[in-house]
Formats: sequence, structure tokens, C-alpha cells
Amino acid sequence: MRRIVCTFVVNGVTRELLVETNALLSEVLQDDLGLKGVHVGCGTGDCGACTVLVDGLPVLSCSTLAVTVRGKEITTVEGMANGTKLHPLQESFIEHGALQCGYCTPGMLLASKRLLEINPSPSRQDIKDALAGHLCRCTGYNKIVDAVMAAAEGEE
Amino acid sequence: MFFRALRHFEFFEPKTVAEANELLLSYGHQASVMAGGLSLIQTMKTGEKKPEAVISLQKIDSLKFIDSDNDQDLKIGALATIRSIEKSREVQKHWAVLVQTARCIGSVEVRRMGTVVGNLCDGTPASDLATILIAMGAKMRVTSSGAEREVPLENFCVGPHQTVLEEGEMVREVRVPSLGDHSFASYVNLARTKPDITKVSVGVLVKNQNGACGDVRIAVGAVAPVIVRVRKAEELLRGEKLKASTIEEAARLAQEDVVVRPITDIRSNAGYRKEMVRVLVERALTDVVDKMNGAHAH
Amino acid sequence: MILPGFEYRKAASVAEAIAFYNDFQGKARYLAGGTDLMPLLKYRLSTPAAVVDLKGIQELGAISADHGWLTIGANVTLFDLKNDPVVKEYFPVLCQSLEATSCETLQMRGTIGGNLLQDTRCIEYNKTMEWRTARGFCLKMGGETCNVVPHSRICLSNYCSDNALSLIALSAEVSLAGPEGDKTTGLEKIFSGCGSRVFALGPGEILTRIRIPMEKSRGVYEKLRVRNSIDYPLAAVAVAMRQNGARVCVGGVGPAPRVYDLTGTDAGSVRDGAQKAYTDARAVPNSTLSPTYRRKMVRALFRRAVNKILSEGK
Amino acid sequence: MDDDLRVVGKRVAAVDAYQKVTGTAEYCTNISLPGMLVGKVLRSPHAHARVVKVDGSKAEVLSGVKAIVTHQDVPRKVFTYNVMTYQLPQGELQDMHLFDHKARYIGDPVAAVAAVNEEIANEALRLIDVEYEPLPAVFTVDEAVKPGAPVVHDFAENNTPVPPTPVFCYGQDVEELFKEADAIAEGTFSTSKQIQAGLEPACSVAHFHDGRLTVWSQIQLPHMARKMLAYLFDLPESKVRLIQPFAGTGFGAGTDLCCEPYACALAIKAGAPVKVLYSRSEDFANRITREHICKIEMKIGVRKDGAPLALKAKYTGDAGAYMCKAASGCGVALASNITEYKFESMYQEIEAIYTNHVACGAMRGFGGVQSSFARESLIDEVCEKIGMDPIEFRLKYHRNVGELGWFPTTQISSCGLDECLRAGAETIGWYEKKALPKNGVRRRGLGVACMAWLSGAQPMLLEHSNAILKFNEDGGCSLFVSPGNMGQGILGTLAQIAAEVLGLEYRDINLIYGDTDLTGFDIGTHASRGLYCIGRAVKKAAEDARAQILERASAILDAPADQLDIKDRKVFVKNEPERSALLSQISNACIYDYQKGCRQIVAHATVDPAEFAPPWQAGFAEVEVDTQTGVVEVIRWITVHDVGRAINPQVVEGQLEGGTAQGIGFALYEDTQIIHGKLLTDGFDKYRIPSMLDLPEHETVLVEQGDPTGPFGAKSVGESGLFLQVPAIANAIYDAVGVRIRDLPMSPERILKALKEKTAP
Repeated sequence: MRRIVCTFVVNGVTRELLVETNALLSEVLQDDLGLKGVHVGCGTGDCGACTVLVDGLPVLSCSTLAVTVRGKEITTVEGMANGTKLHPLQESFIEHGALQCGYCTPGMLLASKRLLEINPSPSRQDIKDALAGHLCRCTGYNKIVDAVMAAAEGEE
Repeated sequence: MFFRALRHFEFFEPKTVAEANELLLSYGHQASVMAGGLSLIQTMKTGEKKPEAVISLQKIDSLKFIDSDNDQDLKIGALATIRSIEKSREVQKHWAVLVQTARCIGSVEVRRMGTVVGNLCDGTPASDLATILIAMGAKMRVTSSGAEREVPLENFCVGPHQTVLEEGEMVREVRVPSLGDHSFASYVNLARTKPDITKVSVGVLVKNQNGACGDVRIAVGAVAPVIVRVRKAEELLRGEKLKASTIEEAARLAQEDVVVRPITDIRSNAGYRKEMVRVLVERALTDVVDKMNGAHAH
Repeated sequence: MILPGFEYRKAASVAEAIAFYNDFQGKARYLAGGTDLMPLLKYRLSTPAAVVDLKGIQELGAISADHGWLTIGANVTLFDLKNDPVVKEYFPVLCQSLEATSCETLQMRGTIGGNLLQDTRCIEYNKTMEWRTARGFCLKMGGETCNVVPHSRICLSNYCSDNALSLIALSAEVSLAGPEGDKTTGLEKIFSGCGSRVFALGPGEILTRIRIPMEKSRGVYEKLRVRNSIDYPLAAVAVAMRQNGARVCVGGVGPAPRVYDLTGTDAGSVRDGAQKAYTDARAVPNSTLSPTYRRKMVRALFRRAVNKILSEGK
Repeated sequence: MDDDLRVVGKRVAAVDAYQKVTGTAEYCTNISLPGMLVGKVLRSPHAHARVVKVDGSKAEVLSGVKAIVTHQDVPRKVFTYNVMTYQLPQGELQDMHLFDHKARYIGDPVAAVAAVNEEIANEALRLIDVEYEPLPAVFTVDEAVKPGAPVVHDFAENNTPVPPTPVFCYGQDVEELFKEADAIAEGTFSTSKQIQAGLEPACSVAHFHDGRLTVWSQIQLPHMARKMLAYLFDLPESKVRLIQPFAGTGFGAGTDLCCEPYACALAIKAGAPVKVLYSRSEDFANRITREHICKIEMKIGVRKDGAPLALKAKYTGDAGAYMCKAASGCGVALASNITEYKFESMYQEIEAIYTNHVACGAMRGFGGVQSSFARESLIDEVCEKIGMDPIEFRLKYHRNVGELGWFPTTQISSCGLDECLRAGAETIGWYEKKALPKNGVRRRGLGVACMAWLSGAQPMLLEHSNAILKFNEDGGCSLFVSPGNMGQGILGTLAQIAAEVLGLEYRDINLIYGDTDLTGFDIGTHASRGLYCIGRAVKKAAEDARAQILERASAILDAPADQLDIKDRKVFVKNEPERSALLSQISNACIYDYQKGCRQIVAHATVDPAEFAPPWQAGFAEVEVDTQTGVVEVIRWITVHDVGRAINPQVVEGQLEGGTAQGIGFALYEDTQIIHGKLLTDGFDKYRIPSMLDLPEHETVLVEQGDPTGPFGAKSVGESGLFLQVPAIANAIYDAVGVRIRDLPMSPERILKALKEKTAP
């Protein structure tokens, strides 16, 4: 098979697409579904920018064949807010200046979302461990850790 | 449709190991087996691998397991992710050194996507898991259509990214012997930054025999085309008490072992790597001693 | 506007198309070029469970001349038909009506079969669902009354195929295939005369071919419209003259074309014929021009068309 | 300073953060235009080769290929990626051609293709038939200047476009002063070519339509990039429109062109939009990196009380295959040495040499990073020799207000370094920790370094900026500015300045930026100029608008304009605050006044500053060195920065913290390795920038000694965050284990080697 009809639930919406087997998840999300929040930084799994959630778990979309996640729920940063109401992490990133160029932000947000789901009150070290695969060249990370900490405290 | 980094290929998702074996046999070397997919996709992006067919194991539920029957051998199925090792209560309890080693690897995302067996099959001499698992005496269970064999992990790689796997073969699981109450393992490594690939690493396993060294295995990673055991140092230690001076001597022997033939590359240079073998062997053995003393204190 | 949801089937043969039709218990529409059907679907004027595409039926795509007939497959596009050398040489009236059909872009898409089986049109009918709901459903939509002529019991929406007129003038016959079997009939006989159910076809019947007697003719097609392109006829007259007489077909006014065989080509006969057509024409205010004017134009175009042939020797 | 500020000095959210957290922000890499094609560049596999033939005929007929460009398809013009050439009256040396007849580094473009998708584009690249005549190549500056060395450019004798040239020297003969010195320290320092390594790979989209060329680019200097592209493709500037969407990179990478010329050439030929997106390895290997200085020889001499006598330095640069910023990079490195200390005399020279490497551009801390590494290391050495505390020396001998600044004609307008040094010393516990004994396998040490920088490169470079303010009928306004927006926070900061002057809220200012068709001319963003230069223009425009509002309000309130003030969107009479009119009322009247005549409030201001407003900075490192492995762990890092005025403290901290990460990366991890002209470290897996786990807890302390020339006293902060990690960590390593590391990165391998050499008999 070189093309497979795939169903993905992308940000809560069921999408049926004919996907080439060689298409990466990042390529399908960007090219075929037009999701601008999917950012590819390296293509080799070393920067974490392309991270999306597959059934709630952070996955590197640049290193995942799209056909292997058919039938699954995919959340990109576009799916984090509820209408115009931002996710607490999004609010917190804005408030704490946890982003500058913003290119790593979607991956950071999604990985943090998962972290807070399994660990609602993480330590600074927990956050660093969870986000170690996410490179940021702008912020020096301090404010990102601050923002995740604050979002966690706010949720309690 | 617009940007596609990979070339076209046939894609198969067998549901059983037997099906996978058949596909492997029919496509031969034109097929690539994919578990987590991380390293395969990278090599396909660079064009190092151009498989006609990709055989994904992800739908073979029977390969998704981490088993240990009452403190017996730990069996890690071909689809068990590195992350699942980290998270397994059993592994945390009885093979804690594997958890510690797993955490040296890349990022949470990489460990969640990557499988233990995939990591071992990649055949890099810098593999953290392979280094400790060789010290622990792990074995690979290899299957092909109609046959199964077991290969000690230390004989599994014959060169960088080259394994003993023959056409049509794949690894079903890796078995790690039980440590029991008397074996102690330690893993130490050096890398440029924390998530970086290891530049030198040492894994050791020591069997405590009445306060002295029983069996001992020392594996050194990233200093030769494959992960190597430093047997002179092992021999020296066998039957000895682990005193500081003995450890120091063993570490010196390890550094000078002929199998330690490091190269200079972007991560480090040969001289440094060679010297670090001594430092890390010493540190790993010292750590083992600490663990023995800790266990004794209990 | 988006299309409603429906199943799509593509038939490779007439038999397969009919089988698909049966599969959906008749809740299917046939699709050829789609230039008529697509707007109907978008407006929700037709909401079939399935659309059966006939474009893949190769055998309906040919034009052939033998045994004294020119046979035209229903899938032949208007554009190809217009450029067919036999049509040009033998049937100038058809050439003219094809040329007068909409614009070249649509001629390239639309098929002759689809053109003949197009639905009738009305200023109150070809409208959005919201508009129609607000206005109240008319007879053609399954309502109680006509929105153009209150209390009318019959729908007088206009049949707007240009080419039906010229083909009728040329005494064309059509072949129909359906669940009940095949048959051939005069083109003028497929009309029911009622705008709310335009054609007297059986369920699932497909118009497969049109054939015209291979006899050279002279002809003229006259069409009343506001713009010189795209528009449907607001009244139209096709005349074909052969050795054994002239046949005139009037359309664009009411749900079915009317045929007149001229008894002679003298001025009186022409005038009488035109007057008859004027009297017959039942124009109602369902298009952009006034009914009175359209009726008068039926008479005028009738005379103009016939006289053109006579004077120019066409 | 005026403490009655309502918007300036507040932590307000970045104006574009909402788009970035919701994934709606548009970057070059995710732009998609109807009919867009994939552009790819064919690169030379040879470091040095004559391009004998380029034949695209086989590729051209491939279905889906829409354009192939080679040297035959573009005007043959000499140009440079370095668009800053327009900031110097005589320009910088230009030595590039788009697809030259000679390839001068591995990766030099020889052709490009545009196709309907990536697969076909790649196939087309394979089908282009190029015949090379390989030439011997040269990879080190020492080899390049030897007689008979391969010639990189015919015009450059000895491959030396910039022969050793003294620049910015002052005072008497330094050699004489060295004779008087009681302590001398000297050394040769080497640095690697740091890669800017923004997370977004290089990307550009171009569309040539109806005679106009529109280019989406990550450039930091949009107007000058427009000028260069217009020149390159024979178009008037007005026919070129440069749009800068959000950029996921910068740090100096955007001061040079990258994929823009190739996207443009393809778009012009194809007549359709073309996107050129470099892979990460293509980006690292071809985007021009940190300035070329690779070797610094420096010598300083002081009296026994520490009084600085003379500084002598020579900077040698491996320019790579093309000049780009080779001259200006060196120049800034030299000039930045002048400001810090009261040396009686200084002699510095620069030299740039061609090799067959990729050319060098600019990175944050242009030249100053290299000079501070050498200078601050040597200062520590002389301090040790004369037995003086390094902080003491710095407090005593740094320059101060009124003294000579970085450029011979400038003066220092403000200086908060004393406070920086004292605050930092206290925070890190300098005196207590310094006294602790050093022993064991792991040893701790402290290090300090300091630096003065600039706020724009005036008067060396043209720093022309414009700002336009347009008032709407509701009293809100649009601010038209054109910085290079890389997410550094400049946009919100400019809005704060305008809002403060106009008595508006921060969110009342609607920013229009990133499009050369819409905004006035601006140099853009480089040399830490954004806030200082553009901020001055914004303040001036806002003051003009304010005057227009007050004039109009004067008639409405029947009071002289000079007795009016604006606050909280209201104009009022100063001593009768209840006599007031809403700003919306006044602006509405300016637009819809049937009786008194309509005149919308629009203000425009131009600035071209002459002052340089130095920000001062002290950096403190505490490190732990593993003496067995050579591994250095930074335990703590403190940046203390005199920013003049933190318009938005959160943005200022963000800049300094980001600089810290890059500085620590440069000091310890980032190592660009090139062998035979081939970049080995061409990915984030090989070129390691620090991850979250590699950075210490680092802190930022702000000192606000307002500068009289800055907007609300503000000075720059863009670059200076990363000057001091290298020297302070080097000094701390020395403090911990007694070895001086003079080569970057200070890897475990180098430290262990130095430790061994030290203990060897």
C-alpha cells in the first residue's frame, strides 16, 4: 500500500484523508490540514518544536509516519484553547513572557499540558526533565519554567 | 502533498510475528523493520536507507510487554518503549539501574517513541542501554520464519550499525537476567550536554560473593566500533575484595585494554575517551561498592 | 454554497447505471455534465441519496452516421457536437442552437443528453432554500399553489433547452433505456406538458442516444434573450426546412416545446403559423421579461426565422 | 527620573504573544500561497571548483518542474548577502555573484529549481548536469597567506582582502608603555564560529506578480534587504516589497540575506510564488554564522596599583569565501574595547583572510564577545599578578560619564557599572566564597567580567529610523514602525513609549510593522539599536501628536495648550482637572468637524542618533569543575545590567536570560566543527545548544541609571546579555582549578588537557 485512507480526530474534529505512506505527521498537519501551529525545527527529533499530542501523549510529529497514528486523537496547539478562552498554560506563558520568537512555544505548551495532567504540582526539576527535549534559543528557559509552575499552582 | 521528506515505500502492518517474518522473508534486504520508527525515519530522511517496504511492528500486540515472572529474567518485548521501562514498577524495583540508564537518553518524547529493542538493533556503540545490558548479560531472542535463536547482546553487534541479524530475521524480545539479592549494577556516562549522545560510558555488574567479587562484567560504550568488555580488568577483580586500590588498578587495566580503541569525532577525542574509561570504570565500581554497602546495611 | 451529502457511483455501462439506480430504490439522480444538476443540488432543489455518474459510459460518447441516421450518444458534449462536420453540413439549425447555448465553457462541459433533460426554470423556483421557505413552497416544490399565478393548478415553468427545439424541428428521435427495457420515441413525445414533472419518462430511464434522419436541411434558430451570451431563452424558435416541408418548434415559454408543420412557405401560411404559435403560447410572469412581450416575440421570431430561410436560402 | 509613569516600566504582555500561543502566528516556514512551488538550491560538493558547465535541460523537461535558474538566468552583478553595506558611506566590499562561475565553499549555490512538490524538486536537482573542475582549496588562515596558496578571489592578493590595519588607536606608543608596566598579561585566544541556531530553519517565499516582487523573509533589516534585492534583479526599490512575518530566528542571522535571492530568482522565472525552505543541515551549513574572528592576540599592561596603561591587540579573521561583514565585524570588536577601562593607550589591528569556508555574518554580541573574552581574562591575570581583587580593579578603573566612548568622537553619557559590580558581588557572595579553600575532585570557583556596549552603531554606521502615528476617531492610534521583529519584545516596548507620551493605555496602540510598503524607512534591528533608535523616533512622533492634540483641545477647552495635560485618555487643564475633554472627542473632532475644518492627527518623526548610550554589565559565574573528567558545571549565573530604564522589565529580563543561555552555550558546548570545508556539526544533534537541563538557575538584576539621551532613559539590552559568560566562566574555572582556557568551547577535553599540563613537571 502506498496510500491509505486515514481518519484522524484532529483537535476534536474527525478528518478523513488519503495519506501517502511516506507522509510524516508534521507534513500532513501542516500541508494537508493547514495547521500553522505545527512548527518543524530540525526534522530529526532533536528540538521538540514539532511536538503534538497523540491520544494525549507528546509525540515528535517530524519523526512519525502519519499512517501509524490513524484512528487516533491528535491535539495541536490550535486545539488547546476552548473557543476564545485560552488554556491556563497559554495564559501563563503570555503573562510570564515565556516566549519570544514563539517557534518552540507550541511544543512547549503541549508537553507541559501532558506534564500537568499526570503531575499537577511539579517541581522545577520535574518541569525541566519533562521539557528537556524542547530547545528554546530565545528565553534561556527561566520564564518557561516559571510559567508552567504558575499554571500548575493556578490549577490547584 | 507539497513537502514530503521521505521517498515512497510500501507500508505493511502485520498483526502477528509470523506475518512479519513472512513479509521480511519476501522483501529481504529491501525491507526495513520499524518499531518506534525514530532512527529508521532519520536514516530514511538522509537517504542512508531507501527501503522498498517498511514493515511496522506497531500492530503486533504480542510484542508489547515487559514481563518478569517473580523476580526471574526480565523480558522486554520488541515494542516496549524506553519510557515504559522507566515507568514499570517491576523494573524500578528490581532493575533500577535500567531506569537510571534510560533517563540518560535524549528527551521524554524520544524515550516515549523509541523502543528498547529498536535502540539495541540500531547498533550504535554509544547506546546507553546496550552498554548496561551487555554488562548485565542480556540476550536477544531472534526470530525468523520457522526458527528462533538466542544471541547474547554482547555478540549482537559486529560493527557500527551492523548486527548479526540475517535476511528475514528480527528481534522478538530482549531478556535481562535477574539481579537477585547479590548482584549489583551501575551505569555512568559522559555527554556534552545532558540530552546529547553519550561520548563515553561504562556499565558494570558485580556479583557479591561473601564480600568479594564473584562474577564481574564491565562494558564500555563509545570507545570502539562496538561496545566492548574489558576482560583484563574483570579478571583482576574476580575473587577480590573491592578495595580502593583494587578498583584503581582495575580501572587502569580497563583503560589500557586493547579493545579500547576510541576515535576522535565531533563529540570528543580519542585521548580523552581513553582516559575517561579509567575514570568512569573507577566511578562505576565505587558506586557498586556503595550499593553493596547500602544493601548490607539493610 | 456547498453540496448536500450524497453517495457517488460511477457507472461504466448503461446497465450498471440502472443497477445503481435500483440499489438506491430510485432515490438517485443521473449525472452527466452536471451543469444543470449541480446548481439544483446546491439549491437543495434536488436532494438525492445518490448521484450516478454516466460520464464513464464510453458507448454514449460517440457520434456516428449510418443507415440513414445520424446517431448522437447522450454523453457527447455540446461543444463537440457543434463542431461535428456532419452537423455543420446537414443541420444548420442545430449548429445555431448549440452556438446559442450558454457559453463555450459550459458547452464543453454540458452533454446533449443532459441538455435535453434539463429541468424547467422559473423566477420563483431557482432560488435558495431560505428564499423559497420564506416565500412558501410552490407547486413544483410540492406546495399547494403557484407563486406566479395564484390559484393556478398547473406549473408553467419554462423549459429552456435550445437544442430540444432544433432537434424536434429536425424530427429527432431519442432512445431510452430503463429498468423496464429500451424504447425509441420522438423527442417531442418525452414531455409531460406539466412544469412540476417535466418529462414523461419511466423511473430510472436514461436517455442514451438521439438520432436524426440524415437529410440535408436548411434552418434557422432565433432566440430571445437579454444578454448575447449565457442566458437561457426567454422565447425561441427553431425552423428546419427539408424537401418535404418546414417544421417549426417553439420553446422557452411554458413547460414543453410546441411543434408546427408548415403547410406551405407562402406569406399567408407563415403568418398563420406564427399567429397560431402566438395564440398557443401561455406566457406567465415567471421570467425577467413581461409575458405579453414574450408572446409577441414568439410570433415575431417565428416569422423572422422562416423568412430568413426563405430569403437567404439557408 | 520621572516616577509618575503609568505604562513605561510596567510588565505588560508582548503584543503578539496571543498569536504565538494559539498557533495562529504566521512564520515564513508556514506561509502557503495558492500555486506555490517548492524551491531548492543545487550546491557545490567541492570546496573550490570552477563551474565549467551547468546544464538544466534534462531537469527542465521533467513534469512538474516550473523553473530552473543558473547564472544564465540572472543579471550578472556583484553583490553581498550583507545588506548592512548600505549603512557605511563607502559600503563594505562586495564580492558575490548569484550562481558564480566558481564555487568557493562546499554548498556554494550553482543552480536552483522550482517544482510543484519536494519530490520532483529533488529529482530535478539530480538531473541538473554540472561539470566542475575541482581546484585546490584552502581552509586555514595560515595556509591561505602562504605564497602559492590557492586563490579564492582573483582580486585579493594573498587571499587578504583586509591586510593588518590599525583601527581606533589612541595614545602614545604602546610598546613604550609596556616598558613602564609592573604587570603584563598576554595571550592568544581562539573562538569557534557560533551558529545563531534559531529554531526556525532558513526560509523565504517570493512572488513576482504584475511587475512587483514580494518577498517574505526572516531578515532583520527589511528596507536594506529590499534595496539589495531590487539591485540584484534590476528593479526599482518601489517595485520590491519585503514582508517580515514572525521570525523564528534572528540573533544576527537576519542581518544577512540567506535564501531570499534564490526564492526571488525562481519566482521571477516561474511566474508563481516559490518557497525556499532549507533543511536544518542546509541551514547550519549555509547560513552565515557568527563573525569571522577566530584568533585574538592581546596584551595588556598595568601599573602596580592597577592603573591600566596599554592594550595591544590583533584580530585575525577567517572570512570564509566571501567578505560579508569581515571588516565591520573586526571594527566593532576593536571599538568595543575602548569603552570599558581607562587605558592610557591602545593599539589594535585587524586582518581578514579568505578561505574556502562558508562566509561569516553576525551574531548577537558582534565582535564584542571575542574581545571581552580576551580582555576580561587578561584583566584577571594582571589582577592576580599585582594582588588586586578583580572587582576592585573594575570598580576603580572603568571609564565614566564624559569620558571617551566606543567610537573616537563619542562620549559616555551614563554609567551604572559600580552599582552593577557591587550588587552582583553581594548576590553571589563574592568575598565569602572567594575565601573558601579549594580541594577534592570537584572544585568550585567564582568569576567576574564586565562590559560596556552600545545602543546602535552610530556614528560608525547610519542608524536612520522613522515612526508614524495616526489617530483614529476613537482616540486609539496606529503606530507604523519597522524594526526586525524576532520576538525580542521591541514592538510592545515601542507601544509603551507611545502610550506613555500620549496618555493612552498600552493596548490603545495598534502596531503596523513588518512590511516595507506600509512603514517608513528603518535600518531595522541590529547592534542593539531597536529600542534606543526606533524608540527615540516613536517618542518624538508621539510628542508631535501630543502637541497636535493639545492644540486642538485648547480650542475645545478654551485654555492655552501649555496648560493642558493628557492622562487616562483624557485632556484636562492642569490646575483645573475637572475641565477636561475625552481624547476620543478630540480625535473625532479632528476627523468629523464640519465647522472648524478637518485635519486628522498624523505625526511623523525621523531620527539618526549621534550618541551611543552605553549599557553596562557585570556577569558573575560560580562553577564546579570535575578535575577527573574536566566537566564544568555552572552552579549559578548572575547578570547585573545597567539598562538605563527597563521600559518593560519582563522583556529586559527575557533578553538577558536568553543571552545568558547563548553565552553559556558558546562558553561550554557550542562547537562548530569543519573538516576540509565540510561542516560536521550540521544539526541540533551534533551542534549542542543548551537544553533546560544544562543551564544553572540564572538570575538577572537590573540597574536603572537613566541615560539622558535614551527614550525615558532607556539604553539597549539586545546583545549585551551574552558578552560575559565566556570570560566570567573562564575566570571562574581558573579560580577553581588554576588553569586558563583560551579556546572555545571550554570543553572537558580542553580543561583536562590543561589540568594535566599544569601538573606535569
